[in-house]
Amino acid sequence: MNELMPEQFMFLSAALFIIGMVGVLTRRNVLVIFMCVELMLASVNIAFVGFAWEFSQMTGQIFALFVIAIAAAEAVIGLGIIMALTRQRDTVDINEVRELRQ
Amino acid sequence: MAAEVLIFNLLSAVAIVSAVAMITMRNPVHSAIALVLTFVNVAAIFIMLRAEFLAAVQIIVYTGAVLVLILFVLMLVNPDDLPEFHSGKPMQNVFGFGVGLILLAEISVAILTRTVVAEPGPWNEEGVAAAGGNIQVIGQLLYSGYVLPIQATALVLLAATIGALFLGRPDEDQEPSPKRRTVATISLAHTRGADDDLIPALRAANIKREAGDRDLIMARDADEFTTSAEEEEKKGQSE
Amino acid sequence: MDANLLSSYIFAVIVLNVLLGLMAYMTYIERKVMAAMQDRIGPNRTGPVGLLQPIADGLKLLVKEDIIPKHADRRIFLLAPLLSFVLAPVAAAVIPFGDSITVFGHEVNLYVADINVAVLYFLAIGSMGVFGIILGGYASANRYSLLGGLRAAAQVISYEIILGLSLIGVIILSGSLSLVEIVNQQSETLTIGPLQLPNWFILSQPLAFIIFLIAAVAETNRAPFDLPEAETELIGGFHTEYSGFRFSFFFLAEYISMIVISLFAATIFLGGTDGPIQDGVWWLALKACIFLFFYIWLRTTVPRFRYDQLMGLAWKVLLPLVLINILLTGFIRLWGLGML
Amino acid sequence: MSLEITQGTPVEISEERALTDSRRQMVLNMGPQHPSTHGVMRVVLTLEGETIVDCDPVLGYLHRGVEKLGETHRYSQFVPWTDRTDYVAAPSNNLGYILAVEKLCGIEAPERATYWRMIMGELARLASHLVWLGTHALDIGALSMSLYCFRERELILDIFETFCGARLTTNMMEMGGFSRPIPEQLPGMVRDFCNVFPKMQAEYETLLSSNPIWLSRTRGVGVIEPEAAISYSLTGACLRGSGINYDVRKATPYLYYDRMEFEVPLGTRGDVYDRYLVRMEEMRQSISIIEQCMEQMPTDGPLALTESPYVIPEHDNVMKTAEDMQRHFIWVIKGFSPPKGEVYQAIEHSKGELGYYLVSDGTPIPYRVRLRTPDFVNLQSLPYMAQGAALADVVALIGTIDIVLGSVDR
Repeated sequence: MNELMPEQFMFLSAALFIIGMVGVLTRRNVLVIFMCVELMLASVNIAFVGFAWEFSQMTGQIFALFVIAIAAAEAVIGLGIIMALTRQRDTVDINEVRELRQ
Repeated sequence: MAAEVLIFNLLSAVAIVSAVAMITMRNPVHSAIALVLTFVNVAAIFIMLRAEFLAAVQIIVYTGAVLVLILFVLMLVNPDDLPEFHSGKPMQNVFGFGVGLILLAEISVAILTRTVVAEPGPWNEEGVAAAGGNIQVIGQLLYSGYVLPIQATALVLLAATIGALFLGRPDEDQEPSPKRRTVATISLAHTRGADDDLIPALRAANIKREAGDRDLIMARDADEFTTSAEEEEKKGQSE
Repeated sequence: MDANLLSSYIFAVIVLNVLLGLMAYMTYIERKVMAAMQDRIGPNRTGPVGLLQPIADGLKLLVKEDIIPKHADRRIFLLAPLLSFVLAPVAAAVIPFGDSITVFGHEVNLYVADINVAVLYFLAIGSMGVFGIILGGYASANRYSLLGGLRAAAQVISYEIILGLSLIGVIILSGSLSLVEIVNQQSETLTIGPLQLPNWFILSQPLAFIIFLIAAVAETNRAPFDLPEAETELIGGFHTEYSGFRFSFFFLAEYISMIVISLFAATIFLGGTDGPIQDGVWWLALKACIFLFFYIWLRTTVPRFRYDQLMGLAWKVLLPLVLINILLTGFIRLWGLGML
Repeated sequence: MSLEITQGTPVEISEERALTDSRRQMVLNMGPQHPSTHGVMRVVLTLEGETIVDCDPVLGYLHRGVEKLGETHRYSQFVPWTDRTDYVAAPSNNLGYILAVEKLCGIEAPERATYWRMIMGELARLASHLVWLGTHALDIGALSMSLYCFRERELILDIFETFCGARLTTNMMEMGGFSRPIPEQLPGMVRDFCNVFPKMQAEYETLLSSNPIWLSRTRGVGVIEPEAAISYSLTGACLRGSGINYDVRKATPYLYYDRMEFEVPLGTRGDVYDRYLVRMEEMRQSISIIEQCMEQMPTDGPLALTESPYVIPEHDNVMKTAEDMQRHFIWVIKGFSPPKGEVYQAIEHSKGELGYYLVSDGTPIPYRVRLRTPDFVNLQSLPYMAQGAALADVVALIGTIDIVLGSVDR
């Protein structure tokens, strides 16, 4: 293996995405879940940038930029919700928040 | 070049290990640090994939802002019982890992049997260098072909900011802080009393102007300002 | 390994060591300057006019007992000062100390790296540097430290934005994010009527310069923005529980980032190595010294901000100003290019 | 262990309440070893973020039982103890106590001694205000102010040293005047100080009054309404900053303050900045009082009421006349016995009304000594001012009350 293969970044992206997903499914602390979501978004960026590199395109990088911008917006809203949640319920345990489940 | 592959594999390995550490750490602060490590490695991989601008943005936005915010919230929400383990129920864990494995298998198959190949674009290493660099190329493309998306993104960010302001504003039902005790005037148990209402009496006073809008009233005598405004008024009426 | 990379490595080692030495004598100079401003003598016992004081201080810190609080988060407690200390000098890699010189027949560039995202790189390293402070504050298991860490997080996020936006004006004018390119552009001479002015960005971006200066002081947690470590409120804040060489790491990091940000400001706004006679690294040093003096001057003169006032200054005063500056610069640039 | 504080709220309860409170409150123990509590005071703060919800000052870490010591010492032996209450303005403490004892005995010091007492009292006020200004500014973060202020305080301490040999704990005042002659160079030193000091003070004001950060840190912070100031029984600049015209020197003049022309500055808003302005103006008025004293003072005349049985005889005569020697022996060994009765003497100390309450049962040892120290009373207003303030304001509020823990805890 003398050259960087496209499969490598694809596997990295997939692995990070799946780790993030498993984290979302298994953790209960809402902040850790939030971090896992950020990880999943970052893993998608790797795929975008990797494909851009593979095909000498710029579209992938530009989309990754948009993803980062949206992730920042999501972070702001998500943390705002978590703050409001802890203020009202005094918990960061996702299993104790059941308002929307009824 | 073999060195490139080696470095890539090293970075990927660290990124994956720290990502695994993130979801298994008991303490959310430790998880956040593991995530920082992952993101730094991802940024390094971006540089290897000729996306220097994105690497910088990744560090500034993700690690510099988002993770600092997360740490801030982590410390703010519950400083006293922070290192608590919020792990899932056993069923949840098994289910989560199961789904993860299945997805990994699916994606592996998809990657290894991949057939879609796009036409190589103009932006290979030489093309980017000819256009002045990674940032210049991104800038030119972003503000020519993607004007509408970037405006939409700006709107999303604005909406998010307003939303965060709305979410973060203090509770309405929060109990008001204890009201300040205002007590009726009592005598100082000395020969001189004190005013109930100073302001009208001060109009005639000897005023020393201090810096800005502040005044100091210079009292020459202990008997100044010892009658209340009401008494003054009564006195004036009787006269 | 090619010679270019090797010379870069050697130069990086030189820069790092010079920075560390400078930092040690920065504490000495700060104490002497403060003493002069406050009508006292300052350190004068260790060596001639106290010149060995930094060495004595360093030795003292190194041999002191390294105390780790019982309830501290041990791993993070050990990691935090290292993180601060390692990240502080890294940002100096992109600062150009001059044109290339010839050593033993080799062309040696007087910068560690000329990357096309140098300004962003600088900001990125700066935003990472706060992790040491936050984690140190968290890991100490001390409420003063925790408050210090929280203050640091909020302050650095706010002022990072201001710092970044204040540079946008310069970037618009120079059209490059590379510091080498920015310095090259500033070495041109600007002729306005009879005046021969250097094309320094402080002249075309005065507002951005002032805002950058304020944000830089806040970014390095120095007075009057030293809230994370406000010794009269938080008894040292994030480093309350640190002692010995771990404390000295935080201390070193603060001074190194001060020096680095001064060099950066001199490079971006004052033309870097450009000078009226004989361009060279001495001009950069002189300009950086002006900034460092400004830091010390501020520390002796002004009281500390309150937390809410600090935030208010960033978001209500500096942010609108810096946005106006960007708008104006953009218009002027477009007008200059004939696009308006 | 339950520490009772003045309002009867055990400290333990407030900590417990904060821990069980679901609203992310944090209890921060400030002191007794904290750089900004001006000594060994402990403040238990309940915080929500950086906002103070509750504030409990806990006192007594420097309690030495000064009042009780007063009941086991002869009248003249207690003077050094007064030095150690408010140790930054020791001459004022000496003065208040000596005036109380003189009132009990019904004697009055000669004119020249009284003028010198006033000068020393006003110099002590200046020294105390300088320490206050330096530490207050240092708490808020103006690093250099403390050094500048201590530089000028040095001149005052030099005057004290020339006058009585001591700088901090002066033990300066004596019954019935001064038993030793005034040093020759002293009037010159005082005049020099009066010439130099106003220029220095103007310098401080340019450093602080026109500094926007200083203004924003002090304006509107720690407001005490006039009613509250009276009901908390505040005195001194804390009271006058809220606009109440009460100065012991004007209200119940002691010494020759009724002969002096001076004005009492009053604030209009009652915040930290007003108290700062009031104290700065008081310093100017003090200088003017000292100058008037130097002008009015008779150049010659007795310094002590040597004939009175309550006063130590003249040192020169002790070795010459048998009568004085006997008197001296009795005064030193047994002490003097004031008539039965009780007396309260208040003076305008730099921090407010300093009162000494003495009960005599006709023996050489007082039956009861009570100190009404101004900063102890003024400190009550700290929880009132701190509620809803920011954490950083607490140090400014402790500074603005101007406490000395030796005087608070006694």
